[in-house]
Amino acid sequence: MSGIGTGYDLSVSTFSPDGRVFQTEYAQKAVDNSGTVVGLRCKDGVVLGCEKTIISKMLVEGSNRRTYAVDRHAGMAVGGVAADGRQIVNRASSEAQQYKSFYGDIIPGHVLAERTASYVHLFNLYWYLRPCGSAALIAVYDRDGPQLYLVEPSGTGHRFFGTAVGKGRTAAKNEIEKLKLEELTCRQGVLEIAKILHNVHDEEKPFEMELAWICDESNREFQRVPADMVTEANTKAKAAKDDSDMED
Amino acid sequence: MFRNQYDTDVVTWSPQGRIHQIEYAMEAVKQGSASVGLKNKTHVVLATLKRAPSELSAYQRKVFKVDDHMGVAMSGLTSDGRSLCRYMRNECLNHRYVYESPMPTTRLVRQIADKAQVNTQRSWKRPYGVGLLTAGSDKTGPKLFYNCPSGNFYEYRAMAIGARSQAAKTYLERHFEAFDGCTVDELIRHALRALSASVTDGELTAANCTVALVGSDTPFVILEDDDLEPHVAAFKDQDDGADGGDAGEMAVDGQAAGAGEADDAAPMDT
Amino acid sequence: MLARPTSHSSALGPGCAGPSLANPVSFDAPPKHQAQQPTSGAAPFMVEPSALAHQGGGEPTKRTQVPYVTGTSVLGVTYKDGVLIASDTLGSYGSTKRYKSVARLKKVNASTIIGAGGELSDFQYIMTLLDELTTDDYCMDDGVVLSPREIYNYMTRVMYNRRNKMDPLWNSLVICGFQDGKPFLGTVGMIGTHYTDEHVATGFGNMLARPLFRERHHPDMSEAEATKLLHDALRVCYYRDKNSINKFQMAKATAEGVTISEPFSLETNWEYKHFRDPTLNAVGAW
Amino acid sequence: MAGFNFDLCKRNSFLESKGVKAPGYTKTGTTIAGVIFKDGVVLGADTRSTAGSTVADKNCEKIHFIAPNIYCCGAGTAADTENVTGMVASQLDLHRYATGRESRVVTAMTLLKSHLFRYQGHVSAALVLGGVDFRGPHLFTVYPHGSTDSLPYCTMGSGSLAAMAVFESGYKDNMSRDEAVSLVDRAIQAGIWNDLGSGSNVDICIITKGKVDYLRNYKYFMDKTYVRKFPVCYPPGTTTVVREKMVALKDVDVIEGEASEAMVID
Amino acid sequence: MAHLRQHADEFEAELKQAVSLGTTIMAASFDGGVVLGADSRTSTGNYVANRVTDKLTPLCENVYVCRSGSAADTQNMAAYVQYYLQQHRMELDREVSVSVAANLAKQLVYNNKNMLQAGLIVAGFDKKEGGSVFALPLGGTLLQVPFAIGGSGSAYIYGFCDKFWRPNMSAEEAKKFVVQAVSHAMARDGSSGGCIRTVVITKDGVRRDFVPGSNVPQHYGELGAQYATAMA
Amino acid sequence: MSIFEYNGSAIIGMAGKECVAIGSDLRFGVQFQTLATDYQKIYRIHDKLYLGLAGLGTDAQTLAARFKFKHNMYKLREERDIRPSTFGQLVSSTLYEKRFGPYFCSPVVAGLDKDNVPYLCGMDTIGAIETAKDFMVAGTAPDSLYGMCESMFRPDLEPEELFEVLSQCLLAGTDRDALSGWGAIVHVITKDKTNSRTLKGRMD
Repeated sequence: MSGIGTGYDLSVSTFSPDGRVFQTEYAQKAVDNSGTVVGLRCKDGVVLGCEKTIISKMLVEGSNRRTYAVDRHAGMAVGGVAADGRQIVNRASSEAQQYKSFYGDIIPGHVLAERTASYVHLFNLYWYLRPCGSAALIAVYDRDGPQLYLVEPSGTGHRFFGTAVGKGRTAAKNEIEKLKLEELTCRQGVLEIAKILHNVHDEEKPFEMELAWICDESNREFQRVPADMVTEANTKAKAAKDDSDMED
Repeated sequence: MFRNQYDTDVVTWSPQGRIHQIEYAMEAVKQGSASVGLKNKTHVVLATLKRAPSELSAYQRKVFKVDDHMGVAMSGLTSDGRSLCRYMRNECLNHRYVYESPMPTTRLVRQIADKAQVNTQRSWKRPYGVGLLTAGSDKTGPKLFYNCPSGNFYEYRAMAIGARSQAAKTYLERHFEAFDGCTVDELIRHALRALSASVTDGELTAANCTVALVGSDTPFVILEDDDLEPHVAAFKDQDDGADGGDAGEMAVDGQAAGAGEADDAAPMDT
Repeated sequence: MLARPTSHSSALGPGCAGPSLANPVSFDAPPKHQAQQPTSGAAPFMVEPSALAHQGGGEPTKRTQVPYVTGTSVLGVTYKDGVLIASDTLGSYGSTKRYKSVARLKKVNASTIIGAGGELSDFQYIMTLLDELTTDDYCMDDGVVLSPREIYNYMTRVMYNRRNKMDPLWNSLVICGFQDGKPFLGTVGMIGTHYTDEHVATGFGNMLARPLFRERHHPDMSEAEATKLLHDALRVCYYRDKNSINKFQMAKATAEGVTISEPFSLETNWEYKHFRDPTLNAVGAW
Repeated sequence: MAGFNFDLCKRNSFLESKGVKAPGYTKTGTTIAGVIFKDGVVLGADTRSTAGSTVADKNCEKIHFIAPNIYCCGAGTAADTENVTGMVASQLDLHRYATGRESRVVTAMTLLKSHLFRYQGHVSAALVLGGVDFRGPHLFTVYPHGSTDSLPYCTMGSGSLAAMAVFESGYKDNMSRDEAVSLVDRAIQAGIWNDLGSGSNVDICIITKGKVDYLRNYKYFMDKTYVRKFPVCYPPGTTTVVREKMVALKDVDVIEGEASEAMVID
Repeated sequence: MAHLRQHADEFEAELKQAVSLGTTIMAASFDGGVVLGADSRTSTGNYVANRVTDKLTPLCENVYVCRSGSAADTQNMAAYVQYYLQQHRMELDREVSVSVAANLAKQLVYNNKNMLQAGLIVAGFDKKEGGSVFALPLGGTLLQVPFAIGGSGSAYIYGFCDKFWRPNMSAEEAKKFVVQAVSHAMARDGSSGGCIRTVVITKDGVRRDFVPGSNVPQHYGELGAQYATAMA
Repeated sequence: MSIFEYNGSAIIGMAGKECVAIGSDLRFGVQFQTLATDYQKIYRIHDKLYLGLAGLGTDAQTLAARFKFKHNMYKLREERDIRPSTFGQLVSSTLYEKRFGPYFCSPVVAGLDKDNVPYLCGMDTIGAIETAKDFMVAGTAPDSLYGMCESMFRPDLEPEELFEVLSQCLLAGTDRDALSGWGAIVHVITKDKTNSRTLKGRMD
């Protein structure tokens, strides 16, 4: 059922008669319309990848960031409205810092995800706010190993082995399901994500990939994937795509 | 004018996942006279057109020094811009007080963007109606940023905003790859030429534009009137000397671009 | 971004924590740590200061603290290609040598090292402040990291700010690093007094080591010369400062980055002729 | 020594109880030091004396004569070091008259410490005593409360830490005279340049068997770094004089007997 | 009469003094866990207010704290740490690490250092780190150490502990070491006395033990139990 | 308040070529109240020896009387005037005798010795002698007097200029001290005469 015109879809503090909060759904739509963001939990870490349409060729490479470190052992990639995403990132990093200074230990993945989710949820509760138009993929490497979480505009948070948000999410998820994540290393994961992003990308506009990971190779610190590796993955992914296009 | 029930406040999403109020705020930027910014390996140059609201008034200032190493040019609601500028100055002073060093440009720009975002998520607020081009030079080199009312910010090698900025942008897109090798004077000339493409009435003179410059060894300096005259003269000489077609061509571009502006109306970056 | 770490209150300035928020998930202000309020509504753990005022009631509480677990001098010298700082690893409890493996030299970031004498709990607090700053730099990931001089200036502000609250951080700090192709070496006292120099020493070292530095130091020393000088100064401090032990660490900052050595000890001399029998030729003396 | 007179104590403590501050005494601030070397002892001292933070004397003498073979550096209250060393010197003199033998350093040390002990630290003299007697070279430190140490190298005074740092890193057994002098010189200079209570010049005293070299102002640093090219000259009459009284001095004519000098009884 | 009155007043005054744990406390790590030990004396001035105090307080399932200093301060602090740890345990949904417990205690000591008289030793066992001991002396410096001693009695046993502590002891050896050390402190420190309580924490859980005052090892100058005259 | 500030005083002694001069201010006050402006703080011991006594007035007068007595006794015993350096030692030991209950006086001794060599020394209140070849100061404003002398003094001044230099130092130095001033007196001792001049000073 559509909410348009009913008047039940104008505020986040209004339920529709069939029990939906349309404003939250519309915010989700902002995420769904935006560049694809993919996250994979591999056996030795987590890789996050974002598809960024290049809106101007005068843009400095790597500008308009989508992946952010939250602490040394945790980071996130945000899909949807970048500005809203940054607020989530800021809050998450405050939470990480607060946890560390109070408990003297790094924040565990599930606590970070939970606290981030409850922050995002807060924007779904009051008429004077609007839900965030972005979803956050959280990558953490703590004493329980590498973990991947997704927090959505509604404030729900789940742990995943692999997931995607944004325009190409359905195709991307299909691709992810084909992967054997328990055997995949992050190095391989980088390439897989590159392939997925190239596959789901709509050919017309140029795009840039932003990849970040946290794994044994990165010293269990959240970092952008080294530039040469990204270039290599890019080339390989492009080649693979051309191959499959040929086959088609 | 297009109107719907989802566009009256900033805490309402449209069914398409857009927030019209933010998009309208971005329109406000286009109402303001044009500003351009560009950089080479060591310096950043800002240039703006300024308007005088009446024959009897002075020109509205649009370029402001934030600190020795940083300054902004703005298009849109200048009053919003000035309050942001005051905030930036304050932050720079605080940073200098605590660290005795200039505030890194990227950090301040991100802070401004975060501040702008808050205005897009509270019912009692409205987004800033101003676009800021921030020029800074710190230990990571010269930087040029564009801050949008949506709370987004982008780092550019060259950029133009404001009314008829597409014409200037077209010029910049055509030449920006060569900027790195330019001298500072050449860079200023490029800025003036880009800006002249956006002039709406009359022509570019030292009176109706402002140029600002900052670089590794150059504290932020604003050039106006007499200080600017030589540069304007040099740019005119060169244009007259070179193929006169260039300016004409740009004018055409500018016209064409008017329509093309829909391109970057991508409401919020997605 | 976090404009500055949550340990800083914008109202009170660097190094001072502001009042904490009752609601742990307010959406405007970032959460503040310190006494996290029990969500049950119970009062937080805090002693009412007025309860400790003297029985007369009129006297306000004196917040002048005394140091408990303390470290002694930190010494530092610059040389041709960098800077060396050193300290022993003792945490004294009064005159008890209580903790003998306390690292008093800490890496702050890739180009900066900090060394501390004085109250070690305050030093641990300082390290949490600096850790927040460097983590912030890490998260920003924009190529900007604090330089040694910036960290030094930051610490001067923190120390001075706290002493103006009549609640000083009871430390003398030495901050060293490598910046713009040059070594950096500075010291900050517990009330915010600070200076940079080619050689510095805190506490007792100021009296014992600096005369040696002034006599023998020159800025174009080799690393070996600087190490020798520092060893000599450490040895003198060990001989002549009762709150010191023969277990040291030395840290180095050069263009290649910073390193902190494993603990080491120094050879000492107790074998001078007169030491064995000081009154050999003077019976009746002491 | 006759001992002290305590007449004014009661009045002074009364004044003090009324909130009146007694004036401070001249202190020597001081870096003093000594080492034993192969053939004897080298003593050293700076030459600054202070009254509060004012430099009272820029070139005072802190190495005091005790006996022909014994000298003593003094730190602390100037009057005390002066008098306590003078007192011991005269006692030893008498002792030499009585015994006909060279004074021993331990004797000097014992006299000093027992006097200082008697006054429980109120006579505030901190001393470095050095000398050579038939048992060889000796070096002692004497603390104001009357304790003593026997050491191959020692320092005293506010600059003692600076000087000790030099000794601890530079002392060797069996040094030559030149090595010892240069080490002491360095130690005193460490005090002069690093300690505000010490300053001006270096005095050195080298005592060897049968010989003393007292090198007053061994290093002279006291020259003014500023020189007035045109010193202010006041021509006579600059100052307004209200009244003047001139007394011409006449030599006394001795009419009978001899001039007074001759009357002195030796 | 006046004489008696004066005595009563003095005694009153003594009672009014803060109850403090002039104490011997210690903890030592061994292969696979930690052992904590303490005497049982609490005094107000010269009066022994409690001769069977328990100075070993649980902070959570796997972490204990030895308390010295003001009884009131340390008891209330321990209660708060317990509370925070329960809250933390809920959020975390797994075993709490010793370092977190120690850090919470540290926050309280450090942030209130001018108001509190509390010298603590936090020790416990967690799966990641095994047994760990944290010293938390006055002032709030937190240091991880292989073993720690604290309280007024500790001054008498530095030498003993330096000599007899060694790494990789068995649980039994470690416990014996702790009891011996505490008994030596009790033998010389008037503020320490009574019984010796111990707590051993390993992966298998917590085991408490108690050495009654009559069985505390006797040392030089004391008469052992065998010389004791029987109670009437 | 320091006991020196009870009455206020300023004294300078200065050596020249075969001459020596000593001068003092003339104020006598009780704290901030001025009682007299003709109070001499310099005492003549004999023709070629003067003693200045700064500090507490009552002690100064007591001491002056004792020294006069001691010098008379000395003359009776020795039938000659005391040498300045000997007199310095006499002052020193007289003061040190009261090491633990001192007179609140700090003396300046100025005189001409044999062959008209100037002798100059000062002391703290317990007699730590400080001999000077150039100048000596005492009183409530030693810092400003020292400062003046350090910059004005030159060696080997002739009597007339010695007088001018000392006078200028004394007047300028006491201008910055509320407790001394109100005129001054300066004695210049040369081999054949003494010249005592009273100076005009500020009276505020």
